[in-house]
Amino acid sequence: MIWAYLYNIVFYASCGVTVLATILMISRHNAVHALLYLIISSLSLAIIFYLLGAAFAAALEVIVYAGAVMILFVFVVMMLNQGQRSAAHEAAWLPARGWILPSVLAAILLSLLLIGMYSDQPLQPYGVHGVAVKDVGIALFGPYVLVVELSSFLLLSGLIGAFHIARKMPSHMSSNELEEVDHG
Amino acid sequence: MQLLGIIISLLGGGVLALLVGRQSASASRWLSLVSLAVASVFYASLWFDTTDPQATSLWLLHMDWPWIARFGIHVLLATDGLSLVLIGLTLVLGYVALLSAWHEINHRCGLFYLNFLFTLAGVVGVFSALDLFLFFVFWEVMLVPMFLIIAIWGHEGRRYAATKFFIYTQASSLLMLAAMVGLVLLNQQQTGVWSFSWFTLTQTDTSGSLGMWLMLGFYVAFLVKLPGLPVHNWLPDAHTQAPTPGSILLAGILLKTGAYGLLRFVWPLFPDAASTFAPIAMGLGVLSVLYAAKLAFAQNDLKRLIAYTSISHMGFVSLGIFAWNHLSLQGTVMQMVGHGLSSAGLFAIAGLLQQRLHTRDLDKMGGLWGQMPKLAALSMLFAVAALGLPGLANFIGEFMVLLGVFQVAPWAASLAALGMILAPVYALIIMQKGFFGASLGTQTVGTTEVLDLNTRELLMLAVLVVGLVLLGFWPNLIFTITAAPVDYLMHLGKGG
Amino acid sequence: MDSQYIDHAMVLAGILFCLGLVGVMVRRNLLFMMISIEVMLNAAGLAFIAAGSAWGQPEGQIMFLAVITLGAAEVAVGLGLTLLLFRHHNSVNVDQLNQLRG
Amino acid sequence: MQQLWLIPCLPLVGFLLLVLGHGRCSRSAARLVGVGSVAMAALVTLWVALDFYSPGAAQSYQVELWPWFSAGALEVSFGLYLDGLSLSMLFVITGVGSLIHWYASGYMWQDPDYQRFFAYMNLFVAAMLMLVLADNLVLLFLGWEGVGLCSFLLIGFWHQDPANGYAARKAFVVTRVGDTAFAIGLFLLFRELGTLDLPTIMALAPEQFVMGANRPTLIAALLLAGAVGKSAQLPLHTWLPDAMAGPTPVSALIHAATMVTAGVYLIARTHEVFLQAPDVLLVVAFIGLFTLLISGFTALNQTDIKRVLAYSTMSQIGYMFFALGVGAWNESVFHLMTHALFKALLFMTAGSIILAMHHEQDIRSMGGLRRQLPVPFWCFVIGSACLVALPPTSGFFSKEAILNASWQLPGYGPWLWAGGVLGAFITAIYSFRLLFMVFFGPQKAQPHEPKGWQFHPPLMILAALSLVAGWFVLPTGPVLPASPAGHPPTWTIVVAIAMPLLGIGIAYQVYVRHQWQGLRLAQWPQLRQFLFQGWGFDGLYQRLLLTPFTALALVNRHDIIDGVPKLLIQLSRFLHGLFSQLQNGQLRFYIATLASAAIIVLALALKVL
Repeated sequence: MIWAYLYNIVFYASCGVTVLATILMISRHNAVHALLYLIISSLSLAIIFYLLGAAFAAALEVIVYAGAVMILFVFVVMMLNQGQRSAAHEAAWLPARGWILPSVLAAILLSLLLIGMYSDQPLQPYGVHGVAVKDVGIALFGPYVLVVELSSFLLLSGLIGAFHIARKMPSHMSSNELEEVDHG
Repeated sequence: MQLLGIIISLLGGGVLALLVGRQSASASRWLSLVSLAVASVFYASLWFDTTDPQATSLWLLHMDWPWIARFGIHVLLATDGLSLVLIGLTLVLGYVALLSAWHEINHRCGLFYLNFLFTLAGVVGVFSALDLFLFFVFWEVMLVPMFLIIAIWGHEGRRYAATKFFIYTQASSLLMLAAMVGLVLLNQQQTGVWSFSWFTLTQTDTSGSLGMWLMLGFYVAFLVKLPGLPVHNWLPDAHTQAPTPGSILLAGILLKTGAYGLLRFVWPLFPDAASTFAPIAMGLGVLSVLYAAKLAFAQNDLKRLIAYTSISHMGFVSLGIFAWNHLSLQGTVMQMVGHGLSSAGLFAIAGLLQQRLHTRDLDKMGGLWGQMPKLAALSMLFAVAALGLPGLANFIGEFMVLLGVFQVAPWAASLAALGMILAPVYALIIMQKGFFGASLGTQTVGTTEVLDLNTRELLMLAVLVVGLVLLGFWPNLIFTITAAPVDYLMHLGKGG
Repeated sequence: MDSQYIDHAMVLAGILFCLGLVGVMVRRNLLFMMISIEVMLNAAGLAFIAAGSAWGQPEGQIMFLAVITLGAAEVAVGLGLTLLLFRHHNSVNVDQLNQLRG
Repeated sequence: MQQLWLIPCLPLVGFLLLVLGHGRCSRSAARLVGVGSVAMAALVTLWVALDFYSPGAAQSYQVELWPWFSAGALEVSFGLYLDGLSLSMLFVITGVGSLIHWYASGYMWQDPDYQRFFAYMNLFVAAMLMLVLADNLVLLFLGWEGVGLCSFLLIGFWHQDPANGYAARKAFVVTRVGDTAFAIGLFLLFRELGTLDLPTIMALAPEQFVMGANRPTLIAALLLAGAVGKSAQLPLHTWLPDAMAGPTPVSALIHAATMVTAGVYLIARTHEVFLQAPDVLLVVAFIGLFTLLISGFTALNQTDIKRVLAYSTMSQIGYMFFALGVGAWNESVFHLMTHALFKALLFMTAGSIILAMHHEQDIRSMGGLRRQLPVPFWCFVIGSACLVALPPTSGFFSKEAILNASWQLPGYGPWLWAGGVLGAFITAIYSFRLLFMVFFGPQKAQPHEPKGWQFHPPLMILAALSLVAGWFVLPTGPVLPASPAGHPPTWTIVVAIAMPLLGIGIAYQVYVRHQWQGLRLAQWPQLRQFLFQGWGFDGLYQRLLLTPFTALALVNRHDIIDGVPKLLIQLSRFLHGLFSQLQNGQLRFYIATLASAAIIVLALALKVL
């Protein structure tokens, strides 16, 4: 019984943390702060995954997202030395007025989603059934082996693309010779 | 086989002309002349086969190779008297256009002769294809090179004119394609067999509103090509901007494909729809006769004026076709041939004048009879032929069309006869502004000495003059050949 | 566990997705847009997981796996492009990329 | 009779020789061919006439040269048909024609385009012969149009002056209006009788048509319109005075002797159709009468010598139409023949006067020429006498018979007769006014006498012929219906003879003795101007037809239908402008539109919207 009560608190706490972190993440001027908030939100998301019985997914979320992707972001932020210098820019680029339209749109979208969920559409399933990692593994290498291959291809192409695009330019070249270099 | 021979020799000649054209322009000219000659030899043998007395059937079937068997599409080439006469006209005007292009076309000759001969081949194909699909293929083969001729070798506004010509014809032939497919489907439903051949399709029952819509699809395509009234305004632009050989081809032959289409496809395939639609079409014919004649009177660009006269004459043709009796049909055939010769002559004269005076504007010409008596006399003859003087081919055509139409619709014939009054108004304007009147001296004439016709040009025009006078006094040369085919079409057209 | 958690998870996914969308639309800095897109991807992942656990089938997590790989690849290429943008315009303002105007 | 085909063929060969030999053969060779061909045609006509008059010869002779064109029910052939009527027309055309050619060879000697002139003249004679000898209406139409074309070419012969060109075009277009009506008449005739062959039409017409029914009336009316156009009668007469722009021999041949009489020939040839439509015959009579009076009054105050003669031609042809209308068929053709003689004579003498006066055509600047130009003077006197129909001359015989026939017409008889006599009276006044103003009174300019054998002999022959012609008997008797028998009361004959003499007296008083000036029209300038301009018909047609047509043509010069594609082009350009604003390069704008589109789709999916 305690476990149910505890489960309840942890679930809703992590939801609140996620939402709050995301809101803060969007509104930060400083890129690094935003990144940190993103890490928090993904960690709390991992907790929710766990609570929903998807332990494997939670682990993945922590390892891949919080670990690899965010670190990549931090690298890029550092390379673009986006620290304090550009914080002022950010302030300029973010007038208060700018928030109105997107938030209105987001609010409409959210309300629609909620209506969609709570309207008596037949497609609404109930009940929660946890899924063990074993079943995921069996399915993964059973009927869905193709998805795995596809994911590997995707990663490979992302790797090559990133490598090619971000290749270190010879420093003496100005920007307009970039085209010749690419064609060369 | 001769018919295929004609088409192949023309196409081959075109390709060779292109290859040779790179080295020397005159070689490509002579080569295209040779290919035309070869085609004429084939045509001659074709003529004997068709007109020998003991020819069994009306048709002279040349080939019937299955092409896309699944849909019953055959390469079906056949000629009867009607297409024989029109192919003959095509070859004669081919010679005339070639002669007129001798000195006028001097850049990229190889490519020009390729297009020139391909258009001729396309037209010969159109006149002899009896498989609707093949007919459509030749219809496109004829159109594209003509577009190129106008677009590349035309005068100042050629781009606009060429695109306009292309869009008009292409859009309408799309309609025809849709109607064609519709017809074939209708036939398939009724008889269960896939066939594009003209012979089987004439048997399908096309009464009712579907038949009317299919007929309209064909009718609009041929009306654009004819050019009938509402869709005629590509012709004046195309003619003013086309080079002289292009104009001769366009006026002499391409307009006839529209008329031929009406004769061969609209009535025989859709007898009921065509007969219910006939009064409207005749009204359009009369309207285009009068409206085009009025417009011709107001132009001061010579080639534009002649273009409008062509529309007026072709108005008679559409009038004659939709009266659909023996008299008016024979008259239509003669009008087609007569107009082909006389408008080719007028355009050749316009070309010659442009070469000499570097202008097409009638207001800048004047008093040329003194400097160029031979050219003036010949243009007098062609202008007089255009206004339908008896003793020349146009009169026979016009007279019989009006006579035939009078049996069916007296009021339409009387109104169209008013065209006979407007005809001299615009024909004599050409003579008055161009050749009579006070000689405007040298300022209109660029070069000081304006040379009269040389032998090549005289030969070119003489061919047309002989044709006109010959058909003016002995039209039975054509009528005896086209009598049987016209009867056969009429029999079909009457829902036989 | 009864289904209210699934519903709330779904609600959370919706909220996160909208927030991400707002982030993308509002921020002019390409980096922030990239981050917001990551959030939207996470929201989608959450929805998959929630649905998977609702039905007790592994597909949810498999799809989540696909979402993650997609997100990773996308970030790799996106950040590469951001670097290029920065070198080219020495600023990360996305409005500078408007040469493809109609 | 077999050599009948030679008659039209000879001038045609002459034409071809002259055209093909253009610029290569000398002037005298051109003259030989030009005049020779028509003279030979005249000889052949005489030869044929001998056969025709030989006892026992058939009254009519038809030969088919070759089948022209045949389609379905229509069988048209190049055939020649000779009977009394066409033989008399042959006499006129070839006889008067060759004399005029002989005269023209001298008259046009200095003209640079000598050869081209004779080419056109020969073509004209060939076309006229074809018209007269045609055995079917289509071939007649060929001759009809050919004659129209040649008149266009010859009127506009001196084409350097645009005015001549305009006059030529006017003549061609106005006659073409008549020709179109004639063509429509042909179509209707073909629809009714199924054939266009003249002898068969003459045979079929009485049986097929019901007297006075609207079918024959319509056909007759259309044929009448064609005749009116070609013979310059009332509604379509405005082209004849302007046709004087051509050289004088042309006026003599075409606008006096042959072409303008083609209309009379047509009505005479298709008299069976006209007999079936009596009210159309009445219209013919009235048209003749009105033309007679109007052109007579107009001729009264013309100042150009050729225009006076042109208007007198119009009035004399009005007389012929009047005769046809009242049923005096033979007398009308007889008057046609005599008129051809003396009118050609008058025109040629006028030509030699003009040549003598250095191309001066205004009679007010001529005077007292009778001593310097004796031969033209006496020829002019004879011509005028015939024109006025003084008793011994040929004009008297024909006009007398016409007036008698008009008297006996039931109903309108006396009125028509009175009009005819009034016409004769006015003719007398204007013809002798011309004579007195040119040859009597003070000498105003010094003429030089054009010597040379080409000028006088043709004039003298024609003068002699027109005096003697009264006693000729034309072979049209059996062909045309007999004119009404019976004799009108004698006083009508006395009055008919007295009126012309009275006219001459008045003319003498006013123009030689210069008394009775009150009678001159000078006092009423508007009336004089009105009459001078041919009762204002020219102005009427100009306002009624020409200006609106040219205005309409210029207004719609660029073909409004051509506007439709131009409209499409502008529309597509406008839409392009509109949509291109959507691609403004703003990334965030794209995301916003993406999001809103997603929302709309979702709303639709959830049937919320």
